[in-house]
Amino acid sequence: MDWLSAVNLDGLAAVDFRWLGLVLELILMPLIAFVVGLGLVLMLRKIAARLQRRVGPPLSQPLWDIIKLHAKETQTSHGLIHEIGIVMAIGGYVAAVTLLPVPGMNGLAQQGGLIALLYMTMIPSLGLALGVGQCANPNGSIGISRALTAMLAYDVPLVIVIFGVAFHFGSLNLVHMIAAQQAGGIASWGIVQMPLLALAGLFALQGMLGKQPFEIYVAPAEIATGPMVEMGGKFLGGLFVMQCFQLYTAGVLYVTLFLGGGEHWLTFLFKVFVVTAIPMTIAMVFPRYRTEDMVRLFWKWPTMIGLLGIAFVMN
Amino acid sequence: MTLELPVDLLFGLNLDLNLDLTRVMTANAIVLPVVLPLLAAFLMQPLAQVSRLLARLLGPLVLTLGAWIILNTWLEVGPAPFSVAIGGFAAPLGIVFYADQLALLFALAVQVFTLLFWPGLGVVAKAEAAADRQRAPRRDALALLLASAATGLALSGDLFNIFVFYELAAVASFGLVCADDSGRARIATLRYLFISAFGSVLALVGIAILYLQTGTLNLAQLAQVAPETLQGPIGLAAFALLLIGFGVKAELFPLNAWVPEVYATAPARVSALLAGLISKLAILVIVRLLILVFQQPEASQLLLVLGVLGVLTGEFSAWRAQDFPRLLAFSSIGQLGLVAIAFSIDGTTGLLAGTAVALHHLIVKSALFGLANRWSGGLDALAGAAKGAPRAAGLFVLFALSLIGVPPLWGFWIKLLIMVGLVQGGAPLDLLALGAILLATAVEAHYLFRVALRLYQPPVPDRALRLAPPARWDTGVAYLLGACLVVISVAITPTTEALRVLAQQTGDVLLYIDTVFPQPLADKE
Amino acid sequence: MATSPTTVMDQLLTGLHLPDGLDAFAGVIRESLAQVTNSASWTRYGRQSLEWLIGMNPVDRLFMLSALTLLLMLLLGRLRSAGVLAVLLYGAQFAALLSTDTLFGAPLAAEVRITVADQSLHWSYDALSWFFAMLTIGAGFVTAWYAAGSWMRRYREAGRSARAFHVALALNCFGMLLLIGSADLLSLFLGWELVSWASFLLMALVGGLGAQAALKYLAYAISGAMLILGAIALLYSVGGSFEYDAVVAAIRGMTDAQVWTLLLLLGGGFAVKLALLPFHLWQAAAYAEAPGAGSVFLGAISARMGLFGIIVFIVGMIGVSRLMTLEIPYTFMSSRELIAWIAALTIIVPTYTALQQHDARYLLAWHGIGQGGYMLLGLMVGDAVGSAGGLLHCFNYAITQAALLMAVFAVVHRTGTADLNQLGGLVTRMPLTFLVLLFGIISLAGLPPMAGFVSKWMVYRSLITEGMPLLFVTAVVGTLGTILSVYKLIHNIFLGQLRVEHQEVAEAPLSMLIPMLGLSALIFLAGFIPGPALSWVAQVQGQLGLPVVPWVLGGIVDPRGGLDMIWLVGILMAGFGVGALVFYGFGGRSRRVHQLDNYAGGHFLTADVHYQYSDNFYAGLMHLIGPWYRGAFRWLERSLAATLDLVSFGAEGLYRLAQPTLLMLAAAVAMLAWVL
Amino acid sequence: MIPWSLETVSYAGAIGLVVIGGLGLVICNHLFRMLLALAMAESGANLLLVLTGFRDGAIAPIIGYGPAGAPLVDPLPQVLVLTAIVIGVGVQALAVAVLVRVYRSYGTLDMRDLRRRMEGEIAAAAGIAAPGSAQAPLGQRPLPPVPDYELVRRSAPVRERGA
Repeated sequence: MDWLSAVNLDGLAAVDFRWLGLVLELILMPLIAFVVGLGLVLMLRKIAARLQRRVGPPLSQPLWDIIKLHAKETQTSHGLIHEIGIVMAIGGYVAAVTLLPVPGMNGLAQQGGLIALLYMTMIPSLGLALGVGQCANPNGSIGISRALTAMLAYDVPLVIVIFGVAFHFGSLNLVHMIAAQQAGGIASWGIVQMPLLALAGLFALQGMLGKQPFEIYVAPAEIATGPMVEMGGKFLGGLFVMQCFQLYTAGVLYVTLFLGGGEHWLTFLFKVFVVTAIPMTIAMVFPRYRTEDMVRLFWKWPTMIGLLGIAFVMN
Repeated sequence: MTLELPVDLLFGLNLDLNLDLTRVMTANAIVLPVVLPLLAAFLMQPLAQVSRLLARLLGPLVLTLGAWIILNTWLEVGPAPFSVAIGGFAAPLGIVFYADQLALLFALAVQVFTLLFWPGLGVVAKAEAAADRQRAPRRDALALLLASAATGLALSGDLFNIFVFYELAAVASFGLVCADDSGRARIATLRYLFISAFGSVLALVGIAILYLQTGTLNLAQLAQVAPETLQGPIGLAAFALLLIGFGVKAELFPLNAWVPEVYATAPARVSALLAGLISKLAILVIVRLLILVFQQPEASQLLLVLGVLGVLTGEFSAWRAQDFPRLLAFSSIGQLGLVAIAFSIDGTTGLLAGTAVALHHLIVKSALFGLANRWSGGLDALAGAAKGAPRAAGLFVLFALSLIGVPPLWGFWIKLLIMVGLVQGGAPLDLLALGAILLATAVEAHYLFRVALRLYQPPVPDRALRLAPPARWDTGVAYLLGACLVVISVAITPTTEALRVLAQQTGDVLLYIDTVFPQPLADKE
Repeated sequence: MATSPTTVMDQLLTGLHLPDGLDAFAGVIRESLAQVTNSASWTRYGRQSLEWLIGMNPVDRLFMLSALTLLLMLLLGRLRSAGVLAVLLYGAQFAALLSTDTLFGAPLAAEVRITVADQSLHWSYDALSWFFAMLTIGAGFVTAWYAAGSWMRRYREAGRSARAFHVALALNCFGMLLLIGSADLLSLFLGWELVSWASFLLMALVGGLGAQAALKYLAYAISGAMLILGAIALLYSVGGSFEYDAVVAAIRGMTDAQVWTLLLLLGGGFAVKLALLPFHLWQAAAYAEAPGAGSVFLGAISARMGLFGIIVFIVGMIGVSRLMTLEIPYTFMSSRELIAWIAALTIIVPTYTALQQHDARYLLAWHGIGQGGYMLLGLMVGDAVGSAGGLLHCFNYAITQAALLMAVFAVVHRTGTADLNQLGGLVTRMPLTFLVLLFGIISLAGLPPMAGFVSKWMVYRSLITEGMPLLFVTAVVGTLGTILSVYKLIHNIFLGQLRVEHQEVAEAPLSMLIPMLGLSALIFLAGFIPGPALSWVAQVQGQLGLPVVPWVLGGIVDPRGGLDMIWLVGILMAGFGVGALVFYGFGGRSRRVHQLDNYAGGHFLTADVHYQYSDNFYAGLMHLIGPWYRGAFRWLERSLAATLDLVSFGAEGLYRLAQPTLLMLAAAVAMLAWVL
Repeated sequence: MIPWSLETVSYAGAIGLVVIGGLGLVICNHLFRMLLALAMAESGANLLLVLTGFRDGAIAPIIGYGPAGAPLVDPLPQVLVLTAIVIGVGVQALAVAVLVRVYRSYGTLDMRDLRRRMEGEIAAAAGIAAPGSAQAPLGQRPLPPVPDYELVRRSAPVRERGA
């Protein structure tokens, strides 16, 4: 065929020597993300507990939760799509975390980029939605309808932030962004250069995680009226795993965009935990938002702040 | 062998023909298609007393003969124009017939189309009521009269003669419209008559002004003296009055209030003749005047404005029409507006485009009225008509496509010609006309295909089509004309070339003068 | 005797310059006719005509095959095997297209040309034509296949004419091939009208609402065609010729005002077909109400002809750089931004209209309108990646929309309804159809790893690098709306509760499944390895004079952030592997339960309870944005129609005057006053 | 004798007749009055036509009438006007004939009334509802029905597998 002869093989050749390292990354990064994610979950639960004057769970509680759910005897499946949905939910985030550059491992991140990452994070939502839909429970479907509406809400400021950042750094490549920030010290960090966008990004992050006060679509407290209504056993366990990856993704993404990424693992993890902890702490004291109110909020303040931020970036 | 034919006709048309039958092929025979139908028209009543069959056959025979004579003359004499002085009196004193290709083409069209839409043809005799049988000779006589007058309009080279033929055609058409004795047709006829007669009065005033200014009514002589005598506003006023007079039959905008009423009440074939044929001949007269006598740009502008108004009002009104004949009537107004616009374009382009669009409309609209004979109800009643008559419905679609101007049909090339002509004109008025044509085309497509879709809809049970008697003949004629259209669309290049030659000949004023006065007029004076 | 009809034909066809090969063919025919009694000559005749077919100009061959398809469908369309024949013929057309080699080779002019009144109509194929012809014939091919079996049987049994359908489809293909091969303004208009009327035919085939929608389409289409005709007249008046060379020269010499006029005329005309705002109202109903397979064809490719026109004239001849210099008075916008914003609004408004639809066909048709906006937006950005994304989206969208509509009509074929409130749970009954729809919606929403992601990524990417934040946000918000509404689509049809009346529904018939599955595979492949499609797009860009996208097999190489879909899909698949490992590798075995074994707040569910959340699916969102649906465009349309009605009423009133001579006298007075 | 006065007055009178006739056509509603107005306008036109041949002090152009060499009026307009008069009379006679029959059928000669009746008859013949009964507004149906050919035939076996 003609097009075969015209195919440019340079791109492949460049990758050729590093494929082994990349495969290693592919295996290592989800593992690291999972462990860090477990830590983040633990931290959030601790914070919430302390704010509510409780002791909070022990160190290994998040892991035990997952193991317990997987080990349950009653595993109710509503069909193949129900299961595939969970697989997609986990898989999408696994793919997303491998696209995030961490200290020492950024080969795979070179292949992706900011937009690819953004859309990767939508795949778990779709997977979850499919899985819940298959359950034939209207409560679940209503939850999905709310979740997708919420996605519409927080993605607007998020894409504004993404535009601003990508335009500021002149690249979609996360590795380039980190390199640019680290080269100039703290003064060149995204949060210093683009404080408004960083603020909007924080909002978006909060919505994206589905944590207080925007957790109504997940409805963890009243499980019967949310998307989780038919999720039991390892279906829920899978979602717990997903949550670990989700927190990790959100934290690392924010660190990468605004806090100069990780010079080495210590500062990197510190930044990630701080980024995740601070908004969580603040948000915990707010009452819960209804979905419509959430949409209204996100389309108003973070969007405005974000647009203002873009205006400064593009001046 | 010599045949003496002293014909003393009613309206001051004194003919004393010395016909040498051995020379019947020559140019002089061209008067026969005018004279013979006239003669036959007057013979009709007495003949019907003798033999009804003969009377029925007389009209078609005469028209066939006329068509043959014209065709023969055309082939024998060739492309060059020629003129015939009636009764041997040379112009400018006598009456002349001027036959160039345009005139011959339309004279031929008159014979052919009158034959195709002959009132008595293809009507099942049994279905014909006794009263109808009584009326048949009268109706045939009127149709022959119409044919004769229309042929005369095409050929005549004298303004007053044209006026007489025009009036003759008017009278014949009045009679034909109310030939089938319905009350509504009579009312429509009366209204038509008032418009037409008042138009004639104005035309007569125009003729008087012309005569006052120039002292002649011979077109060739007028063409010679027009540049000196008819330049001012007086000349334009004469043209305006003549335009109003002849514009009545040409369905130009403010003079066409009769059109929807008459076509909705008259028999479909009469509508076909009036809309297809007579309107074209009236336009032909206006064009002759425009070329030969009134060469001021203002005159063309006048025609252009009327054309634009006609296109817009006609197509918009058709959009609201609720019955098929009236839809066709309004559409016909719009199309004639297009003809007027085309003829108002300068030079050969305009004549070419005008002739083409006139011929196109002649073919298409006549055929559509032929179909209306079958579908003469309201548009709603047409639902499902395609089931009973799939081919007729297909023909309707074909004609509609060509009217709209969809390539590769003939209608498209014509519209393109007009548009190119208008763009090359480039004046604001031209561009306005262009916009009007485009707008009107969009409207036209909408209403025509609203009808087409209705034809192909499943029939509505309680509004089933009240079937008219199966009009085989009319459908056959529509087939024939549809085939014509397709052939022309395929052979578009030769057709356009032929029409271009024709248009060049028509636009040549000197040729006209030289043909009518073989020696320069200066010698005579 | 024998020569006279020939000479007549020769005279008739003097304008038609036939290619040299055709004379040879005529000779063959004559010879064969002479030897028709000799049966041995038949094989020779067949061989010779085959030789002639192989030897002729490739573009002519393509046209001839397309015309042959039309002819054969006209003659044989009634036969049961006509569908199979059609598939073969479209396949032959595809082969003929590949043999033209105008994508990587030089442009090739057809030898067929028609001369009318000194104007020559001719055709020529280049990379752009190849690209669109590939889409057209491909769409025709899969549509014909889809319609060939069970679908057509049902269609026939309802008393519809199979021949009319086949002819309409073939005519559409033929018209499009002529249009995209046009090499001058006249052949362009010829093709344009042919396409318009052919799609009208396809829409109006079934009557009823389809016919109403078709009539509305016609009103829009003819208005658009008239705008184009006006533009052609303008170009002719400036350039004095209908040839493209002269047109290009003419445009170069035009004043800004003239270019603006041209832009409005051409843009308006093509926008109607592409269904850009505010000319979009006709499309959804017209496409959705067409007979199933026809809807697939129309949805996949028909509207792209408008984009083709915009590419040829506005992108190719006027050029984006010229557009940037055309300022709109009293604003900061240039005409390029104006068009880009129209494209962006075309993304947003129809997509969110789709969100409100309750009929799967309408939902997809509205999305079809919205997706057109992405293509135009990419082209208007005008850099290498953006324009490539716009062009690539034509391809990706075509396969996506075809697959989606096929899946929906397969459901309609089996269940008899496309009403999203009457379906549900079909995934257990029609799993393959579900798969096709799933692939389709992922691609339509622009999520990895399907084809739609690549082209949309490119458009976003160019919007970022060119610094167009608001357009970017608009485009992404459109995508989000797409995700919302396609989830509703798949949820309401395939997920949730299976209704009692659909318990026995079977999988779609094989004749419909094969093209569906083939397209799904193509959707995935085009996402996994976008290289081939990008190579076509790069050729098109080169030919149009646009910057060429730096493509590789897996996507795009760019120092400022490229895209390598092979890696991305690999990572995603690895992620799914990990997910499957986590889910299936650990813990207890899951047990399938009946769909009614479900949490219902303490109630017992029975089969007669409708326990499906489908109506007003995004109630919360609609609570918020519902009031924004004001139907402003419908209002605009209706007020235009009302204005037209009023004007017509006035015009008709002139013919309804009681005094017949009043206007006449008035005209006489007016004329004399003007004259004197 | 003032030469312009006679001619001018005559011309003005002729044109005035045409104008009066035209106005009469427009103003009158009675068909017979309209006919009279038409006749008046025609007389005006004829008068105008014959006036074009007028020459001051000339005599009738008859051979052997009057002194030889005396100026003759132009004979052509006189011929023409004869023709025009004949045509006019013919048209008017036809009009009267139709008018009488219209009166017999409808019992009125009022133009507006007759026009209304004509419209009514045309509409009735074509089966159109009287104007004014507006077409039903285009209702927004919630869902367009699926066309019949897409519908499942209940009689057919459902689990068919088509190739």
